[in-house]
Amino acid sequence: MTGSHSPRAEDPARFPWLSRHLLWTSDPSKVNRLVWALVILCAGLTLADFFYHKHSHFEIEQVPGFYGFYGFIMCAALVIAAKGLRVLLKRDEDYYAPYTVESEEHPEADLGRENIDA
Amino acid sequence: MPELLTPATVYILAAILLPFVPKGIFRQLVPVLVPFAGVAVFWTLQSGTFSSFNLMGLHIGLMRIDDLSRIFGLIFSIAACLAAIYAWHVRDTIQQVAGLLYAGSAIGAVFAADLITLFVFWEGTAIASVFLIWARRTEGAYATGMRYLIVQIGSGVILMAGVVLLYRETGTVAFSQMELGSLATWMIFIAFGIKCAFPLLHNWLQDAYPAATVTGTVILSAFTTKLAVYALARGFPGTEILIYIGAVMTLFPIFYAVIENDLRRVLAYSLNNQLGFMVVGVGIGTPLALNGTAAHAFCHILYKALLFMSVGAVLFRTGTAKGSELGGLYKTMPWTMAFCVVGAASISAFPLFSGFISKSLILSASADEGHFIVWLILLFASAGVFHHSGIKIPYFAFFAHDSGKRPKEAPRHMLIAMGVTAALCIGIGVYPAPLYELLPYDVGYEPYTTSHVVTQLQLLFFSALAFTVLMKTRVYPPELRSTNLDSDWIYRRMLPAMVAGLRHVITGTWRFASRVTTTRVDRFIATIYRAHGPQGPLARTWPTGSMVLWMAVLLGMTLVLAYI
Amino acid sequence: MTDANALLLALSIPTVTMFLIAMSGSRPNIRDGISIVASICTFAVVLRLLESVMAGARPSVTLVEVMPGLTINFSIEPLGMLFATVASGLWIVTAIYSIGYMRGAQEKKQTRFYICFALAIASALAIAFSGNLFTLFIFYEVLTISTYPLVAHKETPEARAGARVYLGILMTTSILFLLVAVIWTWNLAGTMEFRAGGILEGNIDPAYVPFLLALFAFGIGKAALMPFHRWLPAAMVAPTPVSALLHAVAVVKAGVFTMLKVGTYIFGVGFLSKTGASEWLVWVAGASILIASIIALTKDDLKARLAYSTVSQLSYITLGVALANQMGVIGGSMHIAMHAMGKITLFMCAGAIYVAAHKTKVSELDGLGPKMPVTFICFTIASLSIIGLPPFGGAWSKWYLLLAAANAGQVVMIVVLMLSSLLNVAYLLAIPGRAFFAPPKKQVAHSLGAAASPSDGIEEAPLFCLVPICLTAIGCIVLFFAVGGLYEYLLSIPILPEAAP
Amino acid sequence: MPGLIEANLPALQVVLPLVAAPICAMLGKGSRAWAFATLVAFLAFAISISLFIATYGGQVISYEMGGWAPPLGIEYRIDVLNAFVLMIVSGMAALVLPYAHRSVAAEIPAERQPFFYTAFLLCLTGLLGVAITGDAFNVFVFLEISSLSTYALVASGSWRNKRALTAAYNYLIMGTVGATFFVIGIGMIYMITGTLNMADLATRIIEHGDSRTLRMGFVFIFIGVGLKLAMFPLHLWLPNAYTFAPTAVTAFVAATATKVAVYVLLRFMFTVFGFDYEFQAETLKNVLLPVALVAMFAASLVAIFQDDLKRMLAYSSIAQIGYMLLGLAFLTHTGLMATIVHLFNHAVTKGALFMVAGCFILSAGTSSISSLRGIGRDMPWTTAAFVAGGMSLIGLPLTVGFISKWYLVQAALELGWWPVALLIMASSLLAIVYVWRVVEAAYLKPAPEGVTRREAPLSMLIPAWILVGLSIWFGVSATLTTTAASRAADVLIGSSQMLWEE
Repeated sequence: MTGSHSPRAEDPARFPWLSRHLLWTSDPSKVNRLVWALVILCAGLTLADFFYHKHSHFEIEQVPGFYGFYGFIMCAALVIAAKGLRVLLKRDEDYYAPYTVESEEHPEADLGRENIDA
Repeated sequence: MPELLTPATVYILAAILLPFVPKGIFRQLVPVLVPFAGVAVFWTLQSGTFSSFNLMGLHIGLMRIDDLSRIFGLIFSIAACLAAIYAWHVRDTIQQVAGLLYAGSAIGAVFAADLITLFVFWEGTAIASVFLIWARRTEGAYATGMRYLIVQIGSGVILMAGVVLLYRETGTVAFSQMELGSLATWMIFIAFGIKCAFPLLHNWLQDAYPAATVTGTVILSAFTTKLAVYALARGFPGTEILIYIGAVMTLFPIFYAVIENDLRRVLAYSLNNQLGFMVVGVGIGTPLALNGTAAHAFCHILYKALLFMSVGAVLFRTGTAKGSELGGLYKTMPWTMAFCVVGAASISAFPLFSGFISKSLILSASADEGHFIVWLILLFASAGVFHHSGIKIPYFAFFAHDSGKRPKEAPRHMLIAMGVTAALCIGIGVYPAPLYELLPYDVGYEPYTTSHVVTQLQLLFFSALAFTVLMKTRVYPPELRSTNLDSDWIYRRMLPAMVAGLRHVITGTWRFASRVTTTRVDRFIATIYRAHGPQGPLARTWPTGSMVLWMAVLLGMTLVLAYI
Repeated sequence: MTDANALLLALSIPTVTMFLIAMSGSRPNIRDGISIVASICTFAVVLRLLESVMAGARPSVTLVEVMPGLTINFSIEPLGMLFATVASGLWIVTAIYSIGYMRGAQEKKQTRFYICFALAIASALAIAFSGNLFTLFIFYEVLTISTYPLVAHKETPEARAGARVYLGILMTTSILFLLVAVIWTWNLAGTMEFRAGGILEGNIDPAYVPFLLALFAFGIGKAALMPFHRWLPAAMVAPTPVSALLHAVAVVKAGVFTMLKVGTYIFGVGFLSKTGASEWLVWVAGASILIASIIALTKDDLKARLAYSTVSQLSYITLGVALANQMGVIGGSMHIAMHAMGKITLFMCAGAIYVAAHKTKVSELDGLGPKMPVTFICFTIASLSIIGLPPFGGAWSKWYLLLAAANAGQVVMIVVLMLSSLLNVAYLLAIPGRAFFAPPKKQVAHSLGAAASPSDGIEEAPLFCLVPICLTAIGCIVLFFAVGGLYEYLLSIPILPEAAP
Repeated sequence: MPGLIEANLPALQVVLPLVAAPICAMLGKGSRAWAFATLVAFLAFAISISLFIATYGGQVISYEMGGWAPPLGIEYRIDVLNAFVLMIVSGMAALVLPYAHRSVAAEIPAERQPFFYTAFLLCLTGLLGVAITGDAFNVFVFLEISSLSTYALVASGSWRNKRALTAAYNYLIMGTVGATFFVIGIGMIYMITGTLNMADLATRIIEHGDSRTLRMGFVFIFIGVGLKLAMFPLHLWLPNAYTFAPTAVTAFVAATATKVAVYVLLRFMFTVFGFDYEFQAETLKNVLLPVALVAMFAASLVAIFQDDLKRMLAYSSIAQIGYMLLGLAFLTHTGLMATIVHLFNHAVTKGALFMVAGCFILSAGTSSISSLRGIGRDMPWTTAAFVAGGMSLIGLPLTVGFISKWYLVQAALELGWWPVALLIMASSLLAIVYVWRVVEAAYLKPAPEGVTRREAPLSMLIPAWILVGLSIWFGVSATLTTTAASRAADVLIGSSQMLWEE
């Protein structure tokens, strides 16, 4: 059931309707196009700041695109910090074994069984 | 006999009767229908305290209805109903009973007008919920459950001790606003804090939720922590320290969430982060902030349940919830994916989704009160939560690189549960007025202003941009099978090691001492035996002369006395 | 029937039962029937007395004057009445349970067993009704001796060794310390009557009070205060109904009851708190609570674990006395009832597990829950009650003990009680938790092969075992809701000296 | 006639068995002699009861032997203490003799039995005489009568075990040495006072005041009587004598002889020398107290390791004598009470236990504890009697042993000597151990293969159970004994105090 690669299952035509319309996400060039769309959207939102009266509590909010830049910088910082943190905190998956759920294989036989809870 | 018909009694009665309902559709229907009955009990009542009586000089009030308890009661009931639908396939009586008891206790605690009742239901949630973890029936789940239970009951006993002290100080057990200051209130505060997963007291959450069963996690995510938020809102509104605690709570889990592999644990971290917002709201304590807390709790329960449901469905079908093992599932589980995205959008507070109309209340309140740093932190946390919950969860589960797994779509009842939840999320987001009506305070607030929408979109899209850039540049940390150390290390590694060391020392000493004592005692008995045993001098038959000698000795002794 | 006659009747029913059982020894059905009927009659009479006592009556009967001024006197006051009610009420369930267990486990010499059992109950009731310290001491010893054959029942070398420890410690402490304390009290006060507010105030140099209290506290070996607790686990060799009797009904409760009685009616709570003489006892009891819990955690043998749990729980009651205030007395006495109900359930469950599955170790219970659901659900309920969680009786006694600690300003003891709850969770709930939810051990299944393949069928103990278990488990819940009446009743325990007539 | 008898009861008490003894020797066949001796014992018992009733209220009967007025003549002076001891002695005789019939039949050849009963009656005479007389030298005479007959009685155990002869011989020598000491002591006080009547002695000693000779006299009497009562470490004659004597003798002698000796000590110390005689107080504190304490422990410990039941009981007796001496050493009213009440209590208890031991010997042929395994099933009544007696020996409540211990501890606490109180308790724990060994062997160990043991005959069981019954009866309702003891203590203290305070 998991990881079966039978051609029948791989046949896009047999995917549900919604999935068929999302198959483009597997295509890198189309994804790239999406990225560019995102960049443009961001630029647009930054520019939008100049066209309305911003209701604010703090002065810094008046900086155009403040929210955007703050979000970008902080998120990048977050990821980089977390990456650093990983050096410090990462342990083997079975670090706490045997008293941990991670060390256990999920019972294959239980998958999808509707009468019993996995 | 006081009036005992409260929502909690309804649930508890149902739980008791459930095992006797014939198996099949009727039994499955019970957990779905009971919440309606529960709501019916309190919905029509005016504000006030009901079912109150005097027990041993303590004023007990089982059901206090006011705006704050009503909204929490309502959302708990909704969550119970949705979770029951989601768990339609579960035929495990223990889980069903535990689920009902758990929901009932949580609702009972919400309506508690006095601290005794609160304590009773507080412990009730602890006990009932552990079965949802244990029900997974693995060694690891058992151990996790035990840890969870001890922490939860620990919270309960601290609460009880606090209540005792408070009762002694003030002579009342009414559950009303308290001032931090005495030992009693601090204890109560910490008891609430444990359930609310305050920083360093939080780890039970990330430990337990991923260990529970698929359906169990959904139920768990709804009640315990929000009950704690409610209790804080009731007992400690406007307590300044809560603002900082809440700010820290919003902050640190996002770092963990980024590097965590198990998606259910990622959700647990983000749950912790969302709780932070509510705690900040309680800490600020203005009507707006408290409204924000209530609203956010309401929305949060829904979208967090939705997220847990969708990840649970994935787990249910694929047998894993680890980011490193998943990917490309949209191909066969599109509906699940869609609902997951709705949940993700809600938690990220996209406009038109529920998170947007509740989180902004808290942010505005913090800004209104001029807490600049806190406001910045909350903003950062908002971006962060989008980052790990809004993007990471759907992305790694359903897109990213194709894991090759082609599971079936989630079962129909799960889809229904997710669908209803998603509809509620969107509904609230689009049309927040009814929710605002329910909020405890009458404060006019308009979420959909241009600046609010634009700034929020800026924040979110730039965060998304950051994510994309980091992915493209491969800076983003890959999903790895790993365990990340958290504060649970203290009690899973450090304390056991210390205890083991201590035990070693004690058993060593004990063994040494007992060996020494045994030899001493043996030697002592041997000495006694030598003297008193059948052949010993004291038991032997002595010649007559020796007794005469003794007479002489005694005589001499006494005569000496006579001459002194 | 006057109250005094009812009192004598309550004492004589179990005594007469002894002889009836002895005579009907050859016909097991009649014999077992007699013990059940007797237990029900006794309980009925005790309830009748309870009613009078609640109405304010204080019946008193003097049997005989042993020495000038020293009488064997029975008089009832609320505390004793509580103990008598608990003991006689639980006798019924134990009697029913014994039938199922003794037959199920095919024990030998059942007649002797039932005789000693009835005698033990008779002496427990006599202790409850004792009007003075002397009478109490006498029946305390009778109880020790009458339970010896029960402990040694199996007549194996281990049983004999366990029984020897049992008798040794109880006898040693009672003679070496308790008797000295009793005589000392007599010496000081010239009376040994249990009197509201105590008899020692004004008769003893306050500096000596801690020593006298120590003689009492350690002399009452049945209260299992550390370090004189060893007899309790040693007595675990006994058949389970005996353990239930020892740990829930008669023996240990007689111990803590004596403790309460001495604290309230000999020293007087006011006197104790005024002199601060019980301060050390607070700490000893606290240490006992924690250490016993920790030891319990390390025990794999089910009954041994329960035994240490009892040691710990008994110290709760001692702590209640030592805190020396009204709440302590109320909490302590309440805990007699609450703990009795919970612990008897636990022991009966342990026995049921033994009868049905022949398992005695906690580690062997994995996966047994679904086979014996009723037993383990009752076990869970009782555990929760012992831990002190709502909605089970134990929560209330803990509440009052906490209140007592708060009143006495002993914050550390509050912490001790809290920690103890958590330890209780760890060692008690782990048992049903594992039984229901831990996966069955693989290697066991492997080694036993197909024969041990898990059958889904329910394999419960005989009905005679199950019904009492359910009754007491429900009792744990009922006690939570019925606490109001109990509290009102306990308030009538006189704490202050009566006004001079 | 009844009036005449009543007036001469004190004399009859002694004369009756004395006259009966030679008659008994002439009766020939065993059973007849036994019946006669039993009858005499019962009569003596009846007399002692009536004397006890007469003196219980506090009256003192003074009887002048042969009409010679004291201090020249011999006076029988009976107060509640004498009467109490008389009752113990004659009562034990009355119970032991019925018991003796079967027991003696098994241990002594039929043709010797009349002599045995003669000796028995003589012994009774001696003991009664010691207890009743008010004349110091007369005490010595009666003491020797009883001792000499006891030597003979002990020696009569030689048909069962030859070692009885050496034991008797040993006892003879030692007893004589003791008697000599005693008589030297009496001689010394006679030197000072010129009188032998105790009441008279008391007054004259006061008049005379303390002197070295008086002290000497005291010391010799103390040591002499100490030997007779088996005061540690002068007890060495006792274990063998008790072990090898016929059971009936052991039961009787153990229950009475040492008690009478204790009585003599009490009488001399408190009536003659006076309760607050300073040197005496010193001796008691420095010599008797430690000796008593050591006896309680050393003898009990020896008893623990003994395999022979009779020997174990013998050592336990030494320990119990320690209790009596301890009560004495306290020198308080309660202490004396404890001693006096223990006289009775121990007599009853030990008598019962030795009788039980005799039953065991009769059925099992041995008194070795290891061969008593599983005997509880074969001889349930006998063993039950042992358990009950053993509980009394330990001092469990509702038995007489408890009453004694109660007063003893009470006395220690009154003085504030709480370590002594704890020691008393600790030594009774030792009693648990040695009693327990027997109980465990009897009930908990499997019987040896191929041994059949029949329950003892009723004629032996009933006396044993009567004693057990008494030990429980007077444990439950001790008012009679304690009141008697209390009044006896009053007599001892009161009379002398009155004298010294003048």
